[in-house]
Amino acid sequence: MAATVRLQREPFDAASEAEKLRRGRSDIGAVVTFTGICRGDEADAPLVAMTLEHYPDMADAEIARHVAAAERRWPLLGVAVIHRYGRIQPGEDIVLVVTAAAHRQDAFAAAEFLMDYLKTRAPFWKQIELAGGGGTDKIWVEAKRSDDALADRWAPSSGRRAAE
Amino acid sequence: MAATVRLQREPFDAASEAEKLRRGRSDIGAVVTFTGICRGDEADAPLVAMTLEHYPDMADAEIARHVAAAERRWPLLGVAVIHRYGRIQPGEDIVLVVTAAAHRQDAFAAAEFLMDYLKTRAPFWKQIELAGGGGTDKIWVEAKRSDDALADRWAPSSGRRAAE
Amino acid sequence: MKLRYFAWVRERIGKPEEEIEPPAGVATIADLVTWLSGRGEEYAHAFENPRVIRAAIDRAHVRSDAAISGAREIAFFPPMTGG
Amino acid sequence: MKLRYFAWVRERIGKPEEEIEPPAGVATIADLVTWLSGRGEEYAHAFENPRVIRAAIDRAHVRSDAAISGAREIAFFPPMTGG
Repeated sequence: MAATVRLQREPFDAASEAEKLRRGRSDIGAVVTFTGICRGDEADAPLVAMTLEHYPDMADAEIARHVAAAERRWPLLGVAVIHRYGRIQPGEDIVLVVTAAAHRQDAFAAAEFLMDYLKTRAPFWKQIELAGGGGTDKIWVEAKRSDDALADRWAPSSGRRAAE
Repeated sequence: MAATVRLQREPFDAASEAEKLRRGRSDIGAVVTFTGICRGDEADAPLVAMTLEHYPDMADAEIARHVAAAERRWPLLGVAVIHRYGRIQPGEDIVLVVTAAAHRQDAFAAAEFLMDYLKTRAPFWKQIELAGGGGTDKIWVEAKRSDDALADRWAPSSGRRAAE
Repeated sequence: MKLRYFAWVRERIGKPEEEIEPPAGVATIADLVTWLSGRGEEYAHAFENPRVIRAAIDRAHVRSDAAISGAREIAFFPPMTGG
Repeated sequence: MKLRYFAWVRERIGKPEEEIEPPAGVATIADLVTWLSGRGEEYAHAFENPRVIRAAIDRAHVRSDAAISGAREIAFFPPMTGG
Protein backbone atom coordinates (compact mmCIF):
# COMPACT_ATOMS: atom_id res chain seq x y z
CA MET A 1 0.00 0.00 0.00
CA ALA A 2 1.29 3.43 -0.92
CA ALA A 3 1.87 5.52 2.18
CA THR A 4 3.04 9.12 2.24
CA VAL A 5 4.98 10.46 5.24
CA ARG A 6 6.31 13.96 4.94
CA LEU A 7 7.81 16.51 7.32
CA GLN A 8 7.94 19.99 5.92
CA ARG A 9 8.15 23.65 6.82
CA GLU A 10 5.66 24.68 4.11
CA PRO A 11 1.86 24.52 4.28
CA PHE A 12 0.17 21.45 2.76
CA ASP A 13 -2.95 20.97 0.69
CA ALA A 14 -5.23 18.49 2.45
CA ALA A 15 -7.59 18.15 -0.51
CA SER A 16 -4.85 17.26 -2.98
CA GLU A 17 -3.40 14.65 -0.60
CA ALA A 18 -6.82 13.04 -0.23
CA GLU A 19 -7.31 13.21 -3.98
CA LYS A 20 -3.95 11.47 -4.60
CA LEU A 21 -4.99 8.51 -2.45
CA ARG A 22 -8.24 8.02 -4.37
CA ARG A 23 -7.24 8.74 -7.93
CA GLY A 24 -8.11 5.98 -10.38
CA ARG A 25 -9.35 3.57 -7.72
CA SER A 26 -12.78 2.15 -7.07
CA ASP A 27 -12.06 -0.02 -4.03
CA ILE A 28 -12.06 2.89 -1.56
CA GLY A 29 -15.37 3.46 0.21
CA ALA A 30 -14.26 5.86 2.94
CA VAL A 31 -11.71 8.63 3.27
CA VAL A 32 -11.09 10.33 6.62
CA THR A 33 -9.08 13.54 6.67
CA PHE A 34 -7.88 15.04 9.92
CA THR A 35 -6.38 18.52 9.94
CA GLY A 36 -4.78 19.90 13.10
CA ILE A 37 -4.78 23.70 13.19
CA CYS A 38 -2.90 26.25 15.30
CA ARG A 39 -5.45 27.93 17.55
CA GLY A 40 -5.27 31.61 18.47
CA ASP A 41 -5.26 31.12 22.19
CA GLU A 42 -3.89 28.83 24.84
CA ALA A 43 -5.70 28.69 28.18
CA ASP A 44 -7.40 31.98 27.21
CA ALA A 45 -4.14 33.84 26.56
CA PRO A 46 -3.77 35.15 23.01
CA LEU A 47 -1.22 33.19 21.05
CA VAL A 48 1.11 35.08 18.72
CA ALA A 49 2.65 32.02 17.05
CA MET A 50 3.80 28.47 17.68
CA THR A 51 7.17 26.97 16.81
CA LEU A 52 7.50 23.26 16.27
CA GLU A 53 10.91 21.74 16.92
CA HIS A 54 11.51 18.19 15.76
CA TYR A 55 14.16 15.47 15.65
CA PRO A 56 14.53 15.22 11.88
CA ASP A 57 15.58 11.69 11.07
CA MET A 58 13.88 10.07 13.99
CA ALA A 59 10.53 11.74 13.27
CA ASP A 60 10.34 10.37 9.71
CA ALA A 61 11.24 6.85 10.75
CA GLU A 62 8.99 6.83 13.81
CA ILE A 63 5.94 8.07 11.90
CA ALA A 64 6.58 5.55 9.11
CA ARG A 65 6.76 2.79 11.73
CA HIS A 66 3.39 3.81 13.12
CA VAL A 67 1.85 4.04 9.68
CA ALA A 68 3.05 0.47 9.13
CA ALA A 69 1.48 -0.53 12.47
CA ALA A 70 -1.82 1.03 11.37
CA GLU A 71 -1.63 -0.91 8.10
CA ARG A 72 -1.17 -4.18 9.98
CA ARG A 73 -4.06 -3.39 12.28
CA TRP A 74 -6.67 -2.19 9.79
CA PRO A 75 -7.24 -3.07 6.11
CA LEU A 76 -6.19 0.34 4.78
CA LEU A 77 -6.05 1.30 1.13
CA GLY A 78 -4.06 4.49 1.58
CA VAL A 79 -2.45 6.66 4.27
CA ALA A 80 -0.85 10.08 4.19
CA VAL A 81 0.73 11.84 7.18
CA ILE A 82 2.21 15.31 6.83
CA HIS A 83 3.61 17.15 9.83
CA ARG A 84 4.90 20.70 9.63
CA TYR A 85 7.74 22.15 11.69
CA GLY A 86 9.05 25.67 12.20
CA ARG A 87 7.00 28.76 13.01
CA ILE A 88 3.25 28.51 12.49
CA GLN A 89 0.66 31.22 13.02
CA PRO A 90 -2.89 30.96 14.38
CA GLY A 91 -5.26 29.60 11.76
CA GLU A 92 -2.50 27.74 9.91
CA ASP A 93 -2.41 23.96 9.58
CA ILE A 94 0.02 21.92 11.69
CA VAL A 95 -0.66 18.31 10.81
CA LEU A 96 -2.58 16.22 8.31
CA VAL A 97 -3.65 12.57 8.51
CA VAL A 98 -5.59 11.01 5.65
CA THR A 99 -6.75 7.39 5.73
CA ALA A 100 -8.59 5.46 3.04
CA ALA A 101 -10.33 2.10 3.42
CA ALA A 102 -13.23 0.10 2.02
CA HIS A 103 -15.24 0.72 5.21
CA ARG A 104 -15.57 3.75 7.42
CA GLN A 105 -14.72 2.14 10.77
CA ASP A 106 -11.25 1.23 9.56
CA ALA A 107 -10.56 4.68 8.15
CA PHE A 108 -11.79 6.41 11.31
CA ALA A 109 -9.94 4.11 13.70
CA ALA A 110 -6.64 4.37 11.82
CA ALA A 111 -6.85 8.18 11.64
CA GLU A 112 -7.50 8.43 15.37
CA PHE A 113 -4.74 5.94 16.14
CA LEU A 114 -2.24 7.91 14.08
CA MET A 115 -3.23 11.23 15.65
CA ASP A 116 -3.06 9.81 19.18
CA TYR A 117 0.38 8.50 18.30
CA LEU A 118 1.59 11.79 16.81
CA LYS A 119 0.46 13.65 19.93
CA THR A 120 2.35 11.45 22.36
CA ARG A 121 5.23 9.65 20.64
CA ALA A 122 6.37 11.51 17.53
CA PRO A 123 9.48 13.58 18.37
CA PHE A 124 7.99 17.07 18.02
CA TRP A 125 7.90 19.79 20.64
CA LYS A 126 5.67 22.85 20.56
CA GLN A 127 6.76 26.19 21.89
CA ILE A 128 4.12 28.90 21.97
CA GLU A 129 4.52 32.66 22.06
CA LEU A 130 1.91 34.34 24.21
CA ALA A 131 1.26 38.06 24.13
CA GLY A 132 2.51 39.24 27.53
CA GLY A 133 2.77 42.61 29.27
CA GLY A 134 5.96 43.92 27.70
CA GLY A 135 6.44 41.55 24.77
CA THR A 136 5.89 37.86 24.21
CA ASP A 137 6.44 34.94 26.58
CA LYS A 138 7.83 31.80 25.01
CA ILE A 139 6.52 28.68 26.68
CA TRP A 140 7.10 25.01 25.93
CA VAL A 141 3.75 23.25 25.75
CA GLU A 142 3.45 20.54 28.39
CA ALA A 143 2.38 17.05 27.44
CA LYS A 144 -1.22 16.34 28.42
CA ARG A 145 -2.27 13.36 30.49
CA SER A 146 -5.47 13.24 28.45
CA ASP A 147 -3.41 12.62 25.31
CA ASP A 148 -1.60 9.75 27.02
CA ALA A 149 -4.95 8.28 28.00
CA LEU A 150 -6.18 8.49 24.40
CA ALA A 151 -2.98 6.84 23.13
CA ASP A 152 -3.36 4.06 25.69
CA ARG A 153 -6.63 3.03 24.04
CA TRP A 154 -4.59 1.35 21.32
CA ALA A 155 -2.37 -0.72 23.59
CA PRO A 156 -2.81 -4.46 22.94
CA SER A 157 -4.22 -5.11 26.41
CA SER A 158 -6.97 -2.47 26.36
CA GLY A 159 -10.11 -3.45 24.48
CA ARG A 160 -11.14 -0.30 22.65
CA ARG A 161 -14.65 -0.68 21.43
CA ALA A 162 -17.08 -3.38 20.61
CA ALA A 163 -16.96 -2.65 16.90
CA GLU A 164 -13.35 -3.59 16.44
CA MET B 1 -23.15 27.48 15.58
CA ALA B 2 -23.45 27.50 11.82
CA ALA B 3 -24.42 24.08 10.52
CA THR B 4 -24.85 23.14 6.88
CA VAL B 5 -27.21 20.31 5.91
CA ARG B 6 -27.72 19.73 2.22
CA LEU B 7 -29.26 17.01 0.08
CA GLN B 8 -28.36 17.24 -3.57
CA ARG B 9 -28.07 15.30 -6.77
CA GLU B 10 -24.83 17.03 -7.80
CA PRO B 11 -21.32 16.18 -6.62
CA PHE B 12 -19.91 18.23 -3.73
CA ASP B 13 -16.51 19.72 -3.02
CA ALA B 14 -15.28 18.41 0.33
CA ALA B 15 -12.36 20.82 0.49
CA SER B 16 -14.47 23.91 -0.03
CA GLU B 17 -16.96 22.79 2.63
CA ALA B 18 -14.13 22.31 5.13
CA GLU B 19 -12.66 25.67 4.12
CA LYS B 20 -15.99 27.42 4.70
CA LEU B 21 -16.13 26.15 8.29
CA ARG B 22 -12.64 27.46 9.09
CA ARG B 23 -12.53 30.73 7.24
CA GLY B 24 -11.60 33.71 9.38
CA ARG B 25 -11.57 31.76 12.65
CA SER B 26 -8.74 30.95 15.02
CA ASP B 27 -10.65 28.95 17.64
CA ILE B 28 -10.74 25.74 15.58
CA GLY B 29 -7.95 23.28 16.36
CA ALA B 30 -9.26 20.20 14.56
CA VAL B 31 -11.24 19.53 11.40
CA VAL B 32 -12.37 15.99 10.53
CA THR B 33 -13.68 15.33 7.03
CA PHE B 34 -15.36 12.04 6.17
CA THR B 35 -16.12 11.23 2.56
CA GLY B 36 -18.17 8.16 1.69
CA ILE B 37 -17.48 6.88 -1.81
CA CYS B 38 -19.32 4.48 -4.15
CA ARG B 39 -17.14 1.38 -4.48
CA GLY B 40 -16.82 -0.60 -7.69
CA ASP B 41 -17.89 -3.91 -6.25
CA GLU B 42 -20.32 -5.41 -3.78
CA ALA B 43 -19.48 -8.82 -2.35
CA ASP B 44 -16.98 -9.27 -5.21
CA ALA B 45 -19.55 -8.63 -7.95
CA PRO B 46 -18.72 -5.66 -10.19
CA LEU B 47 -21.01 -2.73 -9.53
CA VAL B 48 -22.26 -0.70 -12.48
CA ALA B 49 -23.87 2.10 -10.49
CA MET B 50 -25.82 2.86 -7.33
CA THR B 51 -29.08 4.76 -7.03
CA LEU B 52 -29.96 6.49 -3.79
CA GLU B 53 -33.64 7.00 -3.09
CA HIS B 54 -34.58 9.32 -0.24
CA TYR B 55 -37.57 10.76 1.58
CA PRO B 56 -37.02 14.41 0.74
CA ASP B 57 -38.47 16.49 3.53
CA MET B 58 -37.93 13.94 6.24
CA ALA B 59 -34.25 13.47 5.37
CA ASP B 60 -33.43 17.18 5.77
CA ALA B 61 -35.23 17.47 9.07
CA GLU B 62 -33.88 14.21 10.46
CA ILE B 63 -30.29 15.03 9.61
CA ALA B 64 -30.65 18.54 11.07
CA ARG B 65 -32.02 17.00 14.26
CA HIS B 66 -28.98 14.75 14.54
CA VAL B 67 -26.60 17.58 13.83
CA ALA B 68 -28.28 19.44 16.71
CA ALA B 69 -27.84 16.35 18.91
CA ALA B 70 -24.14 16.26 18.03
CA GLU B 71 -23.84 19.94 18.93
CA ARG B 72 -25.39 19.31 22.33
CA ARG B 73 -23.10 16.37 22.96
CA TRP B 74 -19.74 17.81 21.85
CA PRO B 75 -18.43 21.39 21.87
CA LEU B 76 -18.44 21.76 18.09
CA LEU B 77 -17.44 24.89 16.20
CA GLY B 78 -18.82 23.84 12.83
CA VAL B 79 -20.64 20.98 11.10
CA ALA B 80 -21.49 20.27 7.49
CA VAL B 81 -23.41 17.25 6.21
CA ILE B 82 -24.06 16.77 2.52
CA HIS B 83 -25.81 13.65 1.22
CA ARG B 84 -26.29 12.97 -2.47
CA TYR B 85 -29.23 11.15 -4.02
CA GLY B 86 -29.90 9.81 -7.49
CA ARG B 87 -27.59 7.71 -9.63
CA ILE B 88 -23.96 7.56 -8.57
CA GLN B 89 -21.12 5.72 -10.26
CA PRO B 90 -18.17 3.87 -8.75
CA GLY B 91 -15.51 6.28 -7.57
CA GLU B 92 -18.00 9.10 -7.02
CA ASP B 93 -18.74 10.62 -3.61
CA ILE B 94 -21.97 9.75 -1.80
CA VAL B 95 -21.80 11.58 1.51
CA LEU B 96 -19.73 14.20 3.30
CA VAL B 97 -19.48 14.95 7.01
CA VAL B 98 -17.20 17.73 8.23
CA THR B 99 -16.82 18.56 11.91
CA ALA B 100 -14.73 21.31 13.48
CA ALA B 101 -13.82 21.68 17.15
CA ALA B 102 -11.09 23.06 19.39
CA HIS B 103 -9.89 19.52 20.18
CA ARG B 104 -9.58 16.46 18.01
CA GLN B 105 -11.53 14.00 20.16
CA ASP B 106 -14.69 16.07 19.81
CA ALA B 107 -14.33 16.45 16.05
CA PHE B 108 -13.65 12.71 15.57
CA ALA B 109 -16.46 11.57 17.86
CA ALA B 110 -19.05 13.86 16.28
CA ALA B 111 -18.08 12.80 12.74
CA GLU B 112 -18.37 9.11 13.66
CA PHE B 113 -21.67 9.72 15.45
CA LEU B 114 -23.14 11.49 12.43
CA MET B 115 -21.96 8.80 10.02
CA ASP B 116 -23.30 6.00 12.21
CA TYR B 117 -26.58 7.87 12.31
CA LEU B 118 -26.72 8.46 8.56
CA LYS B 119 -26.09 4.75 7.93
CA THR B 120 -28.92 3.54 10.11
CA ARG B 121 -31.53 6.26 10.60
CA ALA B 122 -31.45 8.78 7.76
CA PRO B 123 -34.22 7.95 5.25
CA PHE B 124 -32.06 6.90 2.30
CA TRP B 125 -32.11 3.58 0.46
CA LYS B 126 -29.41 2.28 -1.82
CA GLN B 127 -30.13 0.20 -4.86
CA ILE B 128 -27.15 -1.23 -6.68
CA GLU B 129 -26.83 -2.41 -10.25
CA LEU B 130 -24.59 -5.44 -10.58
CA ALA B 131 -23.23 -6.66 -13.90
CA GLY B 132 -25.04 -9.96 -14.44
CA GLY B 133 -25.08 -12.56 -17.18
CA GLY B 134 -27.50 -10.93 -19.63
CA GLY B 135 -27.64 -7.38 -18.30
CA THR B 136 -27.69 -5.78 -14.90
CA ASP B 137 -29.36 -6.97 -11.72
CA LYS B 138 -30.88 -4.27 -9.54
CA ILE B 139 -30.66 -5.10 -5.86
CA TRP B 140 -31.73 -3.15 -2.80
CA VAL B 141 -28.84 -3.05 -0.34
CA GLU B 142 -29.75 -4.72 2.94
CA ALA B 143 -29.16 -2.93 6.22
CA LYS B 144 -26.17 -4.33 8.08
CA ARG B 145 -26.26 -5.50 11.65
CA SER B 146 -22.74 -4.17 12.06
CA ASP B 147 -24.01 -0.66 11.28
CA ASP B 148 -26.70 -1.01 13.92
CA ALA B 149 -24.06 -2.10 16.42
CA LEU B 150 -21.95 0.95 15.60
CA ALA B 151 -24.95 3.25 15.97
CA ASP B 152 -25.77 1.67 19.33
CA ARG B 153 -22.44 2.92 20.71
CA TRP B 154 -24.00 6.36 21.04
CA ALA B 155 -27.08 5.31 23.01
CA PRO B 156 -27.22 7.03 26.39
CA SER B 157 -26.87 3.75 28.30
CA SER B 158 -23.71 2.50 26.57
CA GLY B 159 -20.50 4.09 27.82
CA ARG B 160 -18.44 4.59 24.70
CA ARG B 161 -14.86 5.18 25.67
CA ALA B 162 -12.87 6.40 28.60
CA ALA B 163 -11.94 9.64 26.85
CA GLU B 164 -15.46 10.99 26.64
CA MET C 1 -54.35 10.66 5.15
CA LYS C 2 -51.51 10.35 2.72
CA LEU C 3 -49.40 7.23 2.58
CA ARG C 4 -45.90 7.23 1.08
CA TYR C 5 -43.81 4.22 0.17
CA PHE C 6 -40.08 4.00 -0.45
CA ALA C 7 -37.55 1.55 -1.92
CA TRP C 8 -38.82 -2.03 -2.27
CA VAL C 9 -41.99 -1.26 -0.33
CA ARG C 10 -42.80 1.25 -3.09
CA GLU C 11 -41.82 -1.22 -5.81
CA ARG C 12 -43.95 -4.04 -4.39
CA ILE C 13 -47.02 -1.85 -3.85
CA GLY C 14 -46.46 -0.33 -7.27
CA LYS C 15 -46.90 3.33 -6.42
CA PRO C 16 -45.03 5.97 -4.46
CA GLU C 17 -48.01 7.41 -2.60
CA GLU C 18 -51.76 7.35 -2.20
CA GLU C 19 -54.58 8.86 -0.17
CA ILE C 20 -56.40 6.44 2.13
CA GLU C 21 -59.17 6.54 4.72
CA PRO C 22 -58.70 3.63 7.12
CA PRO C 23 -61.73 2.39 9.09
CA ALA C 24 -62.22 3.44 12.70
CA GLY C 25 -60.65 0.36 14.31
CA VAL C 26 -57.26 1.03 12.73
CA ALA C 27 -55.51 2.86 15.58
CA THR C 28 -51.80 2.14 15.31
CA ILE C 29 -49.10 1.67 12.69
CA ALA C 30 -49.35 -2.10 13.25
CA ASP C 31 -53.12 -1.98 12.71
CA LEU C 32 -52.57 -0.01 9.52
CA VAL C 33 -50.08 -2.58 8.22
CA THR C 34 -52.56 -5.38 8.88
CA TRP C 35 -55.40 -3.48 7.24
CA LEU C 36 -53.25 -2.57 4.18
CA SER C 37 -52.08 -6.19 3.84
CA GLY C 38 -55.71 -7.20 3.30
CA ARG C 39 -56.15 -4.80 0.39
CA GLY C 40 -54.43 -6.94 -2.22
CA GLU C 41 -51.54 -9.16 -3.14
CA GLU C 42 -49.15 -6.28 -3.76
CA TYR C 43 -49.73 -4.99 -0.21
CA ALA C 44 -49.51 -8.47 1.28
CA HIS C 45 -46.18 -8.92 -0.51
CA ALA C 46 -44.81 -5.53 0.64
CA PHE C 47 -45.77 -6.16 4.25
CA GLU C 48 -45.18 -9.94 4.36
CA ASN C 49 -42.48 -9.49 7.03
CA PRO C 50 -43.73 -6.67 9.27
CA ARG C 51 -40.58 -6.86 11.38
CA VAL C 52 -38.47 -5.31 8.63
CA ILE C 53 -40.94 -2.54 7.88
CA ARG C 54 -40.06 0.92 9.24
CA ALA C 55 -42.59 3.72 9.54
CA ALA C 56 -42.68 7.48 9.93
CA ILE C 57 -45.58 9.68 10.95
CA ASP C 58 -45.38 13.23 9.63
CA ARG C 59 -41.71 12.69 8.80
CA ALA C 60 -40.57 11.40 12.17
CA HIS C 61 -39.61 7.78 12.87
CA VAL C 62 -42.18 5.89 14.94
CA ARG C 63 -42.55 2.38 16.31
CA SER C 64 -45.28 0.02 15.22
CA ASP C 65 -47.36 0.74 18.32
CA ALA C 66 -47.55 4.47 17.55
CA ALA C 67 -51.07 5.91 17.29
CA ILE C 68 -51.97 7.18 13.83
CA SER C 69 -54.83 9.47 14.75
CA GLY C 70 -54.25 12.99 13.49
CA ALA C 71 -51.47 11.92 11.14
CA ARG C 72 -51.33 13.74 7.83
CA GLU C 73 -48.60 11.67 6.20
CA ILE C 74 -47.52 8.13 7.04
CA ALA C 75 -44.56 6.53 5.28
CA PHE C 76 -43.50 2.87 5.07
CA PHE C 77 -40.04 1.76 4.03
CA PRO C 78 -37.35 -0.87 4.60
CA PRO C 79 -34.48 -0.33 7.06
CA MET C 80 -32.43 2.68 5.97
CA THR C 81 -29.17 2.22 4.07
CA GLY C 82 -27.82 5.72 3.64
CA GLY C 83 -24.42 7.14 4.37
CA MET D 1 29.12 8.95 21.01
CA LYS D 2 26.97 11.86 19.91
CA LEU D 3 24.42 13.38 22.25
CA ARG D 4 21.52 15.45 20.95
CA TYR D 5 19.19 17.64 22.97
CA PHE D 6 15.77 19.00 22.04
CA ALA D 7 13.30 21.61 23.30
CA TRP D 8 13.91 22.81 26.87
CA VAL D 9 16.58 20.16 27.48
CA ARG D 10 18.51 21.78 24.64
CA GLU D 11 17.85 25.27 25.96
CA ARG D 12 18.96 24.43 29.50
CA ILE D 13 22.14 22.66 28.40
CA GLY D 14 22.81 25.48 25.96
CA LYS D 15 23.69 23.43 22.89
CA PRO D 16 21.89 21.15 20.44
CA GLU D 17 24.52 18.39 20.39
CA GLU D 18 27.96 17.31 21.51
CA GLU D 19 30.38 14.40 21.37
CA ILE D 20 31.06 12.67 24.67
CA GLU D 21 33.04 9.71 25.98
CA PRO D 22 31.38 8.47 29.17
CA PRO D 23 33.51 6.46 31.63
CA ALA D 24 33.27 2.68 31.72
CA GLY D 25 30.76 2.42 34.60
CA VAL D 26 28.07 4.35 32.68
CA ALA D 27 26.03 1.46 31.28
CA THR D 28 22.42 2.66 30.90
CA ILE D 29 20.47 5.77 29.98
CA ALA D 30 19.84 6.37 33.70
CA ASP D 31 23.58 6.12 34.40
CA LEU D 32 24.27 8.57 31.61
CA VAL D 33 21.76 11.07 32.99
CA THR D 34 23.40 10.83 36.43
CA TRP D 35 26.86 11.24 34.95
CA LEU D 36 25.82 14.20 32.78
CA SER D 37 24.11 15.87 35.74
CA GLY D 38 27.50 16.00 37.48
CA ARG D 39 29.13 17.86 34.61
CA GLY D 40 27.80 21.29 35.46
CA GLU D 41 24.86 23.40 36.56
CA GLU D 42 23.31 23.52 33.10
CA TYR D 43 23.16 19.73 32.97
CA ALA D 44 21.93 19.48 36.55
CA HIS D 45 19.14 21.92 35.62
CA ALA D 46 18.18 20.06 32.43
CA PHE D 47 18.03 16.71 34.22
CA GLU D 48 16.71 17.91 37.61
CA ASN D 49 13.57 15.81 37.18
CA PRO D 50 14.71 12.61 35.43
CA ARG D 51 11.13 11.29 35.36
CA VAL D 52 10.13 13.79 32.67
CA ILE D 53 13.21 13.14 30.52
CA ARG D 54 12.66 10.97 27.45
CA ALA D 55 15.52 9.31 25.57
CA ALA D 56 16.21 7.75 22.20
CA ILE D 57 19.12 5.56 21.14
CA ASP D 58 19.93 5.71 17.45
CA ARG D 59 16.56 7.36 16.82
CA ALA D 60 14.35 4.85 18.59
CA HIS D 61 12.58 5.52 21.89
CA VAL D 62 14.12 3.67 24.86
CA ARG D 63 13.46 3.43 28.58
CA SER D 64 15.89 4.67 31.19
CA ASP D 65 17.19 1.15 31.87
CA ALA D 66 18.28 0.67 28.23
CA ALA D 67 21.96 -0.23 27.73
CA ILE D 68 23.94 2.43 25.87
CA SER D 69 26.87 0.29 24.72
CA GLY D 70 27.30 0.47 20.97
CA ALA D 71 25.06 3.55 20.65
CA ARG D 72 26.15 6.08 18.07
CA GLU D 73 23.58 8.77 18.86
CA ILE D 74 21.66 9.30 22.09
CA ALA D 75 19.01 12.01 22.36
CA PHE D 76 17.37 13.56 25.42
CA PHE D 77 14.17 15.53 25.30
CA PRO D 78 10.96 16.34 27.19
CA PRO D 79 7.70 14.45 26.59
CA MET D 80 6.61 14.91 22.99
CA THR D 81 3.92 17.45 22.10
CA GLY D 82 3.41 17.00 18.37
CA GLY D 83 0.25 16.53 16.38
